[in-house]
Amino acid sequence: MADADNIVVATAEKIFADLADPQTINHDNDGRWKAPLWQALSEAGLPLAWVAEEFGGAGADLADGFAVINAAGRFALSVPLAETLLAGWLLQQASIASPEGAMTVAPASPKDRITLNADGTLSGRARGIPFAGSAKHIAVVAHGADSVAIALVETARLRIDAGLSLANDPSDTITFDKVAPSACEPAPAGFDATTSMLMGGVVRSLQIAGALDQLLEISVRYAGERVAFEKPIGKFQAVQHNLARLAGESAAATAAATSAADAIAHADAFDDAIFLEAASAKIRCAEAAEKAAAIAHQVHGAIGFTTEHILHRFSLRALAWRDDFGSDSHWAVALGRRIAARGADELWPLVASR
Amino acid sequence: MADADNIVVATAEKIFADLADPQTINHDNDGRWKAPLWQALSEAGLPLAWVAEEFGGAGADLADGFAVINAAGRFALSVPLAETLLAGWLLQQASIASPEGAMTVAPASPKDRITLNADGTLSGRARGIPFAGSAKHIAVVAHGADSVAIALVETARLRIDAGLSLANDPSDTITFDKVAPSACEPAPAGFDATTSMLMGGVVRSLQIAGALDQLLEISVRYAGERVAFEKPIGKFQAVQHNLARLAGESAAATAAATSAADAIAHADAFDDAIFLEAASAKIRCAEAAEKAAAIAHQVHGAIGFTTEHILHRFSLRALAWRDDFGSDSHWAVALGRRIAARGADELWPLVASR
Amino acid sequence: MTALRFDPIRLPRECEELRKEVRAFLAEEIAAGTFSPFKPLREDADAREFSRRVGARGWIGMTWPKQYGGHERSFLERYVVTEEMRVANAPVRRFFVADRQSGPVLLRYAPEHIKMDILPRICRGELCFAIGMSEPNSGSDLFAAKTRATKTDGGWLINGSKIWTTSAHMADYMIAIFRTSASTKENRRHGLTQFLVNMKTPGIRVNPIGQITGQKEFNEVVFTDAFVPDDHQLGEIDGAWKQATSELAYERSGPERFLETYYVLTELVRAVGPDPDTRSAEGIGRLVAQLHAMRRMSVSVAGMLQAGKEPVVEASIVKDVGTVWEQQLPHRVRDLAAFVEEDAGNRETLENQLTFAIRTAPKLTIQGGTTEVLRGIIARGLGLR
Amino acid sequence: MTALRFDPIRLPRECEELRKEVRAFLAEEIAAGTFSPFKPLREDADAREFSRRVGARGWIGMTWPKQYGGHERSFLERYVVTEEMRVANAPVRRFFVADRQSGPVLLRYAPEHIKMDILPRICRGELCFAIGMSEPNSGSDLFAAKTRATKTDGGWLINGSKIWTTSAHMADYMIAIFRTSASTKENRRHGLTQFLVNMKTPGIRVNPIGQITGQKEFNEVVFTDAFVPDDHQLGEIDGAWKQATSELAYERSGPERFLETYYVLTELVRAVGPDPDTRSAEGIGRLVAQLHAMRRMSVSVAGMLQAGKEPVVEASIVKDVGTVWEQQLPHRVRDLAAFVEEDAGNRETLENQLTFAIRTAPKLTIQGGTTEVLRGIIARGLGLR
Repeated sequence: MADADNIVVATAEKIFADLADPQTINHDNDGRWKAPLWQALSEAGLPLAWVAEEFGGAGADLADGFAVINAAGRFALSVPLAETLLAGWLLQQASIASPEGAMTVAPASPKDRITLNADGTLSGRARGIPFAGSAKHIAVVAHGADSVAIALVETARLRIDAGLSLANDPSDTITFDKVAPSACEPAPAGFDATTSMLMGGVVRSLQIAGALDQLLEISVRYAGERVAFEKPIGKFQAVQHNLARLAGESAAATAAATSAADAIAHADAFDDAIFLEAASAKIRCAEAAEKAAAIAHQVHGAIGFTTEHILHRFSLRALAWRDDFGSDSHWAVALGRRIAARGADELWPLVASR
Repeated sequence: MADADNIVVATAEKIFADLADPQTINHDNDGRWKAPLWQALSEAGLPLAWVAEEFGGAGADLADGFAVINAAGRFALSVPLAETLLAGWLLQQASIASPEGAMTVAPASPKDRITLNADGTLSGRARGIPFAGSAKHIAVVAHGADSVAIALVETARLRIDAGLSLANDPSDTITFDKVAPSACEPAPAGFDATTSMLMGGVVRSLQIAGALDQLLEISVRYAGERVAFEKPIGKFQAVQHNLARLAGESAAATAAATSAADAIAHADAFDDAIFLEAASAKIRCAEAAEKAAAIAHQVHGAIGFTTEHILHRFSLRALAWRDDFGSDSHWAVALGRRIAARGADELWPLVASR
Repeated sequence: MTALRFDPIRLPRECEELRKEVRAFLAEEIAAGTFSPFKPLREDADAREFSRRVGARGWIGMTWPKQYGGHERSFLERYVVTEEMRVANAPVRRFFVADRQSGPVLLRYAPEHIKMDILPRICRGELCFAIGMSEPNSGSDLFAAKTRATKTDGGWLINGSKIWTTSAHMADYMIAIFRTSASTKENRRHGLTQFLVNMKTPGIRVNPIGQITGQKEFNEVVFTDAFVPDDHQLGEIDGAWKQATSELAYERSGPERFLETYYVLTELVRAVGPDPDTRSAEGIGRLVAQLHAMRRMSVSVAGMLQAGKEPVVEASIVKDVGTVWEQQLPHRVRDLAAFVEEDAGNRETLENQLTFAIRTAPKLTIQGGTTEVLRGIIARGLGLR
Repeated sequence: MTALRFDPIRLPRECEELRKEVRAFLAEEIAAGTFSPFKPLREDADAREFSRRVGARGWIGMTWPKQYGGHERSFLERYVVTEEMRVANAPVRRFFVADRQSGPVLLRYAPEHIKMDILPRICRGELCFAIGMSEPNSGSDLFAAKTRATKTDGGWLINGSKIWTTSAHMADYMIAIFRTSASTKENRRHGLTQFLVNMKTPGIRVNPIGQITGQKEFNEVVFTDAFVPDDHQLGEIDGAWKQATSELAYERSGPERFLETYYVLTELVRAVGPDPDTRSAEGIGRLVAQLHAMRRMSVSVAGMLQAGKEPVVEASIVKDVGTVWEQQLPHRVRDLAAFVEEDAGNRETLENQLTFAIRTAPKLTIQGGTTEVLRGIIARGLGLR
């Protein structure tokens, strides 16, 4: 998906390369790199790329935003860029203007549900919210008695119990105790928590695919440099075949994630075909993450297990991202039920619909 | 389990080597090898090894019979030796004398149930009965209103719909339509259809383990002989590692199957520890069969896919035997339920009970 | 290392129109009894006539120039036809090899008068081709081939044998490599030449080889002074090695490389019914997601072919991932089918399909480039070799 | 090819008595707060005292001669102690290396006065050992080690560094291989000698290496003219290669080689409750069957050790199968835990354990002999190398 001709993506990649180099970040224990990076991203209009200009954003195509997210995965970026993009998109659905600064979204798990009370306040708890503690605002999908709303909430109004993901990124539990949102509008027809979850799943899939792309590149490079038994380990057939398998997993993740992104970018609605694309992307990317991370670590040996090496930035994030916006098991069950309900003879037509 | 010091096993192996050589059998399309083989086995007292002398058998130890069955697996034997041993054991449980000639058992699937009617006749259907068409008698576990019985039935009294297993061995559907058994006695206390299924599962596990042992040996030999890219393929690291994995699967199958056999041979009752042993054997051997067969075929290339080569005798039987007396999925669910019912803190004590 | 590319391809509208036509055609053929989508162990009876009807529709040689009977349509259109045929379990074996491999070789290397003679007949579905690569002592290692082509007056005399040649027993022609010189120290791949062989040539004997599936698609082909005329030489003398690699690319990423056991998945979905338990739902969901991802990779490769690229590594990856998947699929479906109700309407169909698919599975990672060879190609593409 | 043997072993009655004692001891320790079976990320606070109490029970050096403080008990008894400690998540790290690897090496190669000095202290749980094998530029390839031991008056001067040395930061001694000569053309493994090193020796610096689990078990150990006396040489000069292989066998098949992530399985069973759905039941059933089969293989190897055999290939197989299994276990448990009820009492425990286990997983097939090295050993045992 690395499209050198695309100015938005090229801008993002330049910023990542300049200000979010994994090697540099890995040795910066104080997080001093975060502020300048975020500032550069903001100045380039990237966090709100998916927000229309009249609502405070850059009005970029969905495709461009997806490509930026994929690139962010290739840098194992650990600032809430993807989350802010997603929040902006969500607010845009209900024509709510996006504020400045970092945002995140809730819920981030299909198990959680935020309730829109009759008095306009929000109640409920959501676990595993990425970067809640460092975001100023949160975009919320809330369910009323028989309506769905999208709301903008200041995180200062929430109770936030800090947590960490597998990759040590913020993954917080947030509690809404009759919280008054800054804005709250009905979601468009057909939009519900699943829509938001599918979109979030595709975002995470693109990040995983990007991380896997790098796992492959880092591992191939290391195999060419590291000598054991008097030759580069990449000359051993067993290592070659493992790296070929890693390439297969990376390729499958990229194909699944970019296909889903492309499908959403060109779709009119979140229909069964989009459900297949988005659910498959999350399932396949999660499966690929497990296999790819295992191979990349195996190739690296003990060095890859150290905090000093950058490998873990990619491997652990790829694994951690599996859990957000519905795990692979969640989507597999949901997809399997949908396939079964459609019936055997409708399976192939659905698969072959694009 | 090949115990050269054991006279029973040594006798069996000699007979197999003389009269059931896989290479010879593979070119005998008429099955002319079967009669002399069966005669030699009968003369050695092997089919009824598990039947006490006063009931017409050889009165061998359970351990000896299990070792013979494992050896039969190493020859991919396709006569009902294991089935006759099992039938004899079953009849022995109810002190029913075993007749001469080949026998088999029913049911061979936990899904099937044979009913003992109030008038002493049997009703019901059982699928996948190995060698029903070529056996003279069948040992049956039948369920009355609230009792379990073991019966001896002439196969001539049954309806037999011939079928073939994955390995093209007879796997028939038999129907009992108010059939009068030749003998019928109450099963001992605690004995039910599951007991018989566990015993059958261990028998099949031993056969699978034997077949996998041979898959390994045949594949290692072939890899040492077959030249490609100017050296024996066994010199390629990728092939070596595949064969190492095959060795691991073969080893796991052997360990699981022989452990279960040993446990049964020394047990007083079919308790939870035996259930763990027997179910695990069937599950692990089935999983090993899939992986081992795939590797053995991969190493052999196209030649292993031909009817002329003996590989399929072992690979397809190992795969086919997975299905008899409860599939791996069946036993996994049953074992998982039992583990869950006992509770988390009772898991390790059970695993470590021998 | 070169980055792998799998750009998302949206099939153009004409593909969807075409897909409808193909489905309608296949539905008619099924209704007429030509074949059954549920019976993999189908005999060859009606395949010959089916082949001609497919040709009449313009679905063989779809991407070839019109002057040779082709239709100058896109790789993506061809892709759609191929996948619909495969999923329906249509009897494509009489024309598929010619369409996928032999035709493109002839287009590139055959003299004009041979192209004018043979290609239109392939497009009409009249000719069945076989490929003569492997020999009894050379499997994955094509360049160890020993079957000789000795120069004689006006042509070559062939002696030796080929093995594992699918469809040789019914083929009209074979495209094969024969040894015309010894290999050299510098280049062990030197010395093989590609030829077109008319299977009716005296001196050719075809011996079928029984397969563990019960089928007899494989053959040994024995050549005893079989004469091949000069103009049947394809490409450079002693230089087949330059041609073989790119030609094998055609074999590597089509939908046929992951759909060979697909039928068991359809029947599993049917057997579990509309309201599966969590176990069945998850199993089906994962398998469908894997299938979908592979198909999207494969479509992407077709898109690259259409764009004139040579995605050798990407195509090898699709085949590696795809064949391993289709090999395991029957076993995973077997697991999931363990608790299918006894009274499921298609239980017997599913069981028979599983038996056949499990017997078929071993060959899937061997035929047309083994897993080992493919991973070697990928490793080379990654810069490791 | 030599047939693989995995004879079924029945643990003798004394093992079961012992097992009860160990369980009672561990229950007391847990009750006293020494450690928690549920918290893998346990700090080292009480490990030192725990070590002495285990020693006092006679559970360190169990198989060693009594004259050196050992207990002359069987390998099977030792097996039982090891597995109970491991399953309870007991803090064995201070004595386990000495018990498993270093003690046996000293028994075999150390001079009598050293044995009399050190072995009893190991048995009392007073000494912690580290192993100095890997170096920054030699990982799996031990024989590429470059750290030099240069002969000096009355001993050797060590210069260079070792890496990935578990527990070096708290170890009293290290057993390490150092280069005493260059390797030869005929034997690239020649030239390394094994030494016992007192970690209090001046000239030794230990630098902890952060791990992705958050722990710091690994260290780099830098030697600068560190003096090792002559009587600390273990075995033949330049001949460590003859010793290293058999010693590594101790590392290869104990219960620690498949139980490292076991704790997630217990908690999964707890989380799903007494009446799981088909999916959870099957998942648990398969994992337990795999665990059981591995344990029976592993017990079988212990039985062979007890019988005085050297089951190198069998032990390597157990470790290969075992470490791959324990590496995948957390991921399989994660799958199965996906639908655990929000209100399951141990949900948080399970989630924390999964996080830790998934972070731990990568090292399991690397430490103490990688999968690649193990498969090479197995292939050699099969006669392929």
